[in-house]
Amino acid sequence: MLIDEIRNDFPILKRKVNGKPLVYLDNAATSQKPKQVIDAIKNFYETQNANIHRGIHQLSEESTEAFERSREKVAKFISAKPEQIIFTKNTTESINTIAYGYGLKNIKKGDEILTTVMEHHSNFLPWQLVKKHTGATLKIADITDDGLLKMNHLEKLATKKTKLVAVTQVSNVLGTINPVKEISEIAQKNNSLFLVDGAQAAPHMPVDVKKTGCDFYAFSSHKMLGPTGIGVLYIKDPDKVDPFLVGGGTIKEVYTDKEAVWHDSPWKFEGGTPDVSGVIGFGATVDYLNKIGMEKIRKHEEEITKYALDKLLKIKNITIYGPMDHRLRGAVIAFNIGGIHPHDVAAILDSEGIAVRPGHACCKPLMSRLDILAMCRASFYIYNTKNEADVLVSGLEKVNKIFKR
Amino acid sequence: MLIDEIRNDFPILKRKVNGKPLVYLDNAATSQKPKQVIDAIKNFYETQNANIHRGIHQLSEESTEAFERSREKVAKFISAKPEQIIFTKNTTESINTIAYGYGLKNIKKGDEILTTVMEHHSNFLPWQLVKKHTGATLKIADITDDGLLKMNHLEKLATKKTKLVAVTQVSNVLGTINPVKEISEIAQKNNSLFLVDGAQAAPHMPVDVKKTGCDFYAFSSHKMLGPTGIGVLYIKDPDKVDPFLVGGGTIKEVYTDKEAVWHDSPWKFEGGTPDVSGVIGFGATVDYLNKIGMEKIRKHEEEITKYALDKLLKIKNITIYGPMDHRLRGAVIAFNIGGIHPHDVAAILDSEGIAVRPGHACCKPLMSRLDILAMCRASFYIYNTKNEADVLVSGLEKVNKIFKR
Amino acid sequence: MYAENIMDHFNSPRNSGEVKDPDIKHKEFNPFCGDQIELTVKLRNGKEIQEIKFQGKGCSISQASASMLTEIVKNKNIEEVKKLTKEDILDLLNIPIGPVRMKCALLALDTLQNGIKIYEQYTKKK
Amino acid sequence: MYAENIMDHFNSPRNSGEVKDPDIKHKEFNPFCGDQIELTVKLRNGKEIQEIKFQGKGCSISQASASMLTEIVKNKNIEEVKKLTKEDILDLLNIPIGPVRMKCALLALDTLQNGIKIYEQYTKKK
Ligand SMILES: Cc1ncc(COP(=O)(O)O)c(C=O)c1O
Ligand SMILES: Cc1ncc(COP(=O)(O)O)c(C=O)c1O
Repeated sequence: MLIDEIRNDFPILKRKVNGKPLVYLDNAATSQKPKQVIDAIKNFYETQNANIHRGIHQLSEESTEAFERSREKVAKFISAKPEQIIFTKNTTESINTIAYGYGLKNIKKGDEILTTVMEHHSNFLPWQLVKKHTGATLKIADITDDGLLKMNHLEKLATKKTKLVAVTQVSNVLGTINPVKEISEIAQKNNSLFLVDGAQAAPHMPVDVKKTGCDFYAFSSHKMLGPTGIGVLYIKDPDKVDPFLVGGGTIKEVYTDKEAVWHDSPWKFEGGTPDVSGVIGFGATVDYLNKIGMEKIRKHEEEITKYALDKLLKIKNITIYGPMDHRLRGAVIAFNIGGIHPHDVAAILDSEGIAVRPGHACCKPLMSRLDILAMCRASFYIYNTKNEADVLVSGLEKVNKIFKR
Repeated sequence: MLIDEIRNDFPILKRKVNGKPLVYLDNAATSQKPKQVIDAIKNFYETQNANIHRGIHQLSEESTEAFERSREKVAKFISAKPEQIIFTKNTTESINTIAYGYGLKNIKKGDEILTTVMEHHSNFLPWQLVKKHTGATLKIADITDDGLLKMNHLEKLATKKTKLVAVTQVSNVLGTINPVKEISEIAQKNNSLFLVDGAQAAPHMPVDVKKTGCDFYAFSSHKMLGPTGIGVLYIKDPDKVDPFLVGGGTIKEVYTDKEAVWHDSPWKFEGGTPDVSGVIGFGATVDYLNKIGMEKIRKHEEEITKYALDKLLKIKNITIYGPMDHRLRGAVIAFNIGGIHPHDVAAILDSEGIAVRPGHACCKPLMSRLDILAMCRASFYIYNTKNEADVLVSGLEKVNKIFKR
Repeated sequence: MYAENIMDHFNSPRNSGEVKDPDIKHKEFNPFCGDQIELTVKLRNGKEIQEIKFQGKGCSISQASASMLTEIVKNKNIEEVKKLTKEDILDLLNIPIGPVRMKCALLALDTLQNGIKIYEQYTKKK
Repeated sequence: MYAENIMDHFNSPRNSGEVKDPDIKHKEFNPFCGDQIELTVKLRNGKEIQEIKFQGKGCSISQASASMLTEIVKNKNIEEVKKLTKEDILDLLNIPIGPVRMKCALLALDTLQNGIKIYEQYTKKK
């Protein structure tokens, strides 16, 4: 597929912002959606909409079938089995499901949880919560000065007491791609379970949970061309995790005088009416990603990252965070310019039609580690072009000019 | 608005099922969506889609504004303030938020939780979970033989030890409308907090949380003409409840060596990227409901319930559950016919294009109380007509004929 | 839907009841709708189905498919019975079955095949 | 956006620094973006703003609005200052401010008005 064809699938890319063509570089926050996905949702509501599972009528049967077919597609997308795929509302809920359903039950005082300083709050606060409620220790692996995970530090922190290792596959600030396979081996050596935050990886590169060797893998539909409101949680062995959000759909039997008998996975984890339209829309998303091919997406992003890094490095007063080798990173480029506040940078770029994200990107521990309050982040996806990277560069030159730097 | 105009807004109602016009009577499971709501979602994805809150660029500002405007609409819809409105994914998550964020923290061994035998699993299992983890007692108020809540029983069970009273406003099986105002007074007398499961009430009648006098009110967008994947939790005093799903968006400060500083309500409860498109779609839903008027919806449903009850009672071998006075009930009619399994009834109705729901309706404690395994449920909404009630009646006569009853 | 043969098996189930001194006795149920099937089987030489009866309650599909299944497996070798598939049951029922009612349709077959599995594990242990 | 007057106040802030022996000293911040404003105020007769200075860091909007605010409130009665609104600040800035940056724009006003509130509670108690 040519990039023009791809861009044509995304209605929003025709939009103007402040009179300029939209240059959408906020993909790490959320991605845009192709018409194939939007239409799948519309079509569901217009022709099939019903609640799933317990229905016998035609609409309910069709909805159930489409819903479970989406689950199969998602399972295949990461080389898992359907019963290992739980639909949540986002990565955050996925990780909380493990914190509450596994962590609070199995982690005790004296045990350890191992994570890193580059985690998103969604893969950090849940472990602080487990720490608080259980008295376990939370250990935090550091990064090198060029934004790579310090593997020897992580290895030193990992012990036989480590019950869980929780690491992001790709940093949403540094762009760093962490060596999850290696980390998995360290976890296995210590008999620790291994959770991978795949929110920034699953959208951008092929994922194989079996090869990775993780016990839990979490990601969000909205960051990978799919609808908002859908998260995924892969659980290698669902029997290890207790039901979390309990209610309709999670049980086989309920009694007034004794405990309920839980349903099998994935149902025991999907309490209440799921976002049926969203799951079906996400099925269409997986089809769309497969049609392009995840290898090709990764290749496109590597090229554009290399191109953009080269150009951005030439801008006066710029500091770019994370590794400079495009092969070690995703298409996320965080930076600061001189003493100019990221909000000002973003606002000036916005006036040029360019959408980037300023702030702490939900990574306050990393901000402290980098000794900054905030940064600006430009993040690319399959529909972005080198020309858009050029527009970003011109925008940043304009920032320097306005601030007389 | 005339009913024909209303029906015209719902694209799916033009659909045929098994060659017959769709007669959708599964509204208590989920409702259909008007084109105004479907278009709001489509339009959002095509022109505005962005992640909210922390963005500075145009799309993010527009999305944030639309998102928060939806919150204001929902708040007004039930006479609450925006900061008391938390978006979840469904009623089940809303109730779990209270079970975990309030219950596990504040309810202790020796304390009591009071609920009823007519609750949906989503308002029952969370309290069994709190009971299990805290050692509290779970007390269950009974119903009368005609399906009304036994108020004197409930009053007797309520004591000074009752920390929480959790009751559905409308039963999703019996249709019974419970006297939530009276229950609220009983709760207040004992200093108990009061949670109302509004999943079957908010879609069908005016709701005023202040007049009701409840501390928590939970309901789902998908049952009230809105998108799937959106639930609402009203919390009168958000300071009483701990953050539940923790992660991006829930904090003011995060440290590696001490506890996080939580954000204000509602943000401290909305961990991770919310279902932005769903919330915006739900805003359009509230507009749509307001345009018709909740009083008018209730009146329409009362009429159709009276009409349907009268006709259904004449069918041979039928048993109808719940109160017979339409003024005491919502537009939910559960029934059984002779010894015919509800699945067979539903399947024959389906062959006539009629969608009803057979099963336990996630109310196993109530099924035990009624001494049945399952039932069939027909449930009406604003777009259903008396003529459709007639089609249901003919369908049931056909059931009797096929089974030679 | 609700073809004559299904209503016939449902209203007059074949092989209803309980076999005396069964080699296999196994019960399963379908939690979503409360269908129940209990099968009792007497084997000939531990290999062939000599006698089979069922007791159950539930919808016409689950009960009729149990009735039909007991008819066709009689005198069959259990190895053959283990090979029966979803398609064989759907052929017997001869009406379209959606994904939800599939559980009803297959309940009897699952009960029988799981009963055989347990029987084999049990006898192997001895 | 980024009109001359904002860049001017940002690059050469008025009333920057700290008042000695202040009657009011109050600091607020905007957690989403890390903007900080600390105001120190000396009152005349406990009623009028005699001297006001600010220290802070953050974006041009938050710092420029602080600089502008200190200019217009000098010699004003605190009752008047309490009545200043969002609109007054937006008039000063004179550029369109979206909902997200509103927090930046209003940080200085919030800091001042909350500082006055605390001062009043404190002096009432005495
Ligand atoms: C009374 C009642 N409570 C709770 C629920 C659960 O709602 P949801 O499935 O949207 O979480 C339902 C609907 O299934 C209901 O009818
Ligand atoms: C690395 C990482 N983890 C987790 C999240 C949280 O994802 P969500 O907001 O969809 O829950 C994000 C995105 O914000 C992220 O970038």
